[in-house]
Amino acid sequence: LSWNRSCVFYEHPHNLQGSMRHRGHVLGGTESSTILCNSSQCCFGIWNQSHGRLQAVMQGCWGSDRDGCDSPACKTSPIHTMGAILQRCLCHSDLCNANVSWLG
Amino acid sequence: LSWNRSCVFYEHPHNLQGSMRHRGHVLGGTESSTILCNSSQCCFGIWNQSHGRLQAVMQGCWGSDRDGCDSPACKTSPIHTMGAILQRCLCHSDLCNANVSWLG
Amino acid sequence: AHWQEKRKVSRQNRSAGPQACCRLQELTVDLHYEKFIIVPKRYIANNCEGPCRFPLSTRIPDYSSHTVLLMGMQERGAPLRRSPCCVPVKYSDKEIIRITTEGIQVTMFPNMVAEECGCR
Amino acid sequence: AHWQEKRKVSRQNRSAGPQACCRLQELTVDLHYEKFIIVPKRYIANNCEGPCRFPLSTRIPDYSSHTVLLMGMQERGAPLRRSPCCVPVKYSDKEIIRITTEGIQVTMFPNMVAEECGCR
Repeated sequence: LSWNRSCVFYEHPHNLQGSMRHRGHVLGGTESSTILCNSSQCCFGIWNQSHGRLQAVMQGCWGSDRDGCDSPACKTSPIHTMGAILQRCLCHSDLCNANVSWLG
Repeated sequence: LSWNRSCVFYEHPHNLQGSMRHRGHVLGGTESSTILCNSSQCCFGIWNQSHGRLQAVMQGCWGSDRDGCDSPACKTSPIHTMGAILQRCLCHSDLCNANVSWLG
Repeated sequence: AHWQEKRKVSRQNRSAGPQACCRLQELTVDLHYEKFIIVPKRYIANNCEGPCRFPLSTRIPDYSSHTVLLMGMQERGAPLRRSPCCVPVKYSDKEIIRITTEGIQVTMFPNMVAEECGCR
Repeated sequence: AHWQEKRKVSRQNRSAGPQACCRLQELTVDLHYEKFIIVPKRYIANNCEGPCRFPLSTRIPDYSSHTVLLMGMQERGAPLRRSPCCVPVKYSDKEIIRITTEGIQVTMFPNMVAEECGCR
């Protein structure tokens, strides 16, 4: 498209305070959107891992290229916190945060 | 009089920028005034020493008790600067800055 | 208050002696060497002294997230080329009388007295 | 610019090597240990490093009269219990995503990145 990075944009409707919408321009519909980043070339994704299944929590543009966004693909690392397993990644190719390429 | 320290107040009409007037309440006439201190119990005096004679430059209330105002009498120390000898003291008794008690 | 601060329970830390944490201490500065200052000859400038130790939240009123994270790194054995330091974070001004080429001047010098300390 | 700053002419000082004066340096902080932070896992926090040396006016953009006077004392042999220190004097905030008891939260954490250094 253009020089702006495009990422998948999704924000879970429950248990979420604040938004990452301001990190780009959101295109697309109600179910699944795309966001054109305005602050970096970096996408992020957060999934909830439960009973072997992944559920998207947040996906969008990250605000910086310098926070360890080295991988073009979404390779997640887990964080065990508050009784949940969250899988998160930063990645730097278009729509790289659509799915988890490699589960950590 | 009151609990406020009284000091001699004088400011040489030439070559002086700014004033120490705000450090108390000035009483008295045009030639020689008294100032009742509002910030401390400390008086100061500055004299120009030239050919064995002392000429008052500034006299008034000092703004703090803690800058070495230990002596009740005005014992000066000289400062040789810019081709002049200036004698200055801090002292903490009423009108102690009227004259130099001890020339340094 | 977000950050996890390891509590180092140490008898040394609890003493009020030389191991007391980052805080304001009195210090007199001699102004004789600044030949343009007529009054005063010395003044109480203060200094901030003492180690920056966890938990900062109960000991030091002023510190940043940055400081806490640096100290965490250090505690986990990562070497820092510059450790957090106890420094003035707030100063007050001082009125002085000085001599200039135009004569005598009453001046307010900014940032002369340390008033509050913090770990940075 | 009021203060008299002794110029220490030293070949060491003029080299750009490890003796370079107080300045900003890159430093990455690992956020793994802060278990409530989901994104990012690390970030560039920076640190201020290097000695505070005369003349400050030509080397360090941020310093106070207080700092200059302390350094003058030290130079004249008066021992200071705490020497002037190269510290951040300006920070910037960082947006992070964290987990709280209410769920996921996008938060701006203040004072996360050191942006400017000074001698205090």
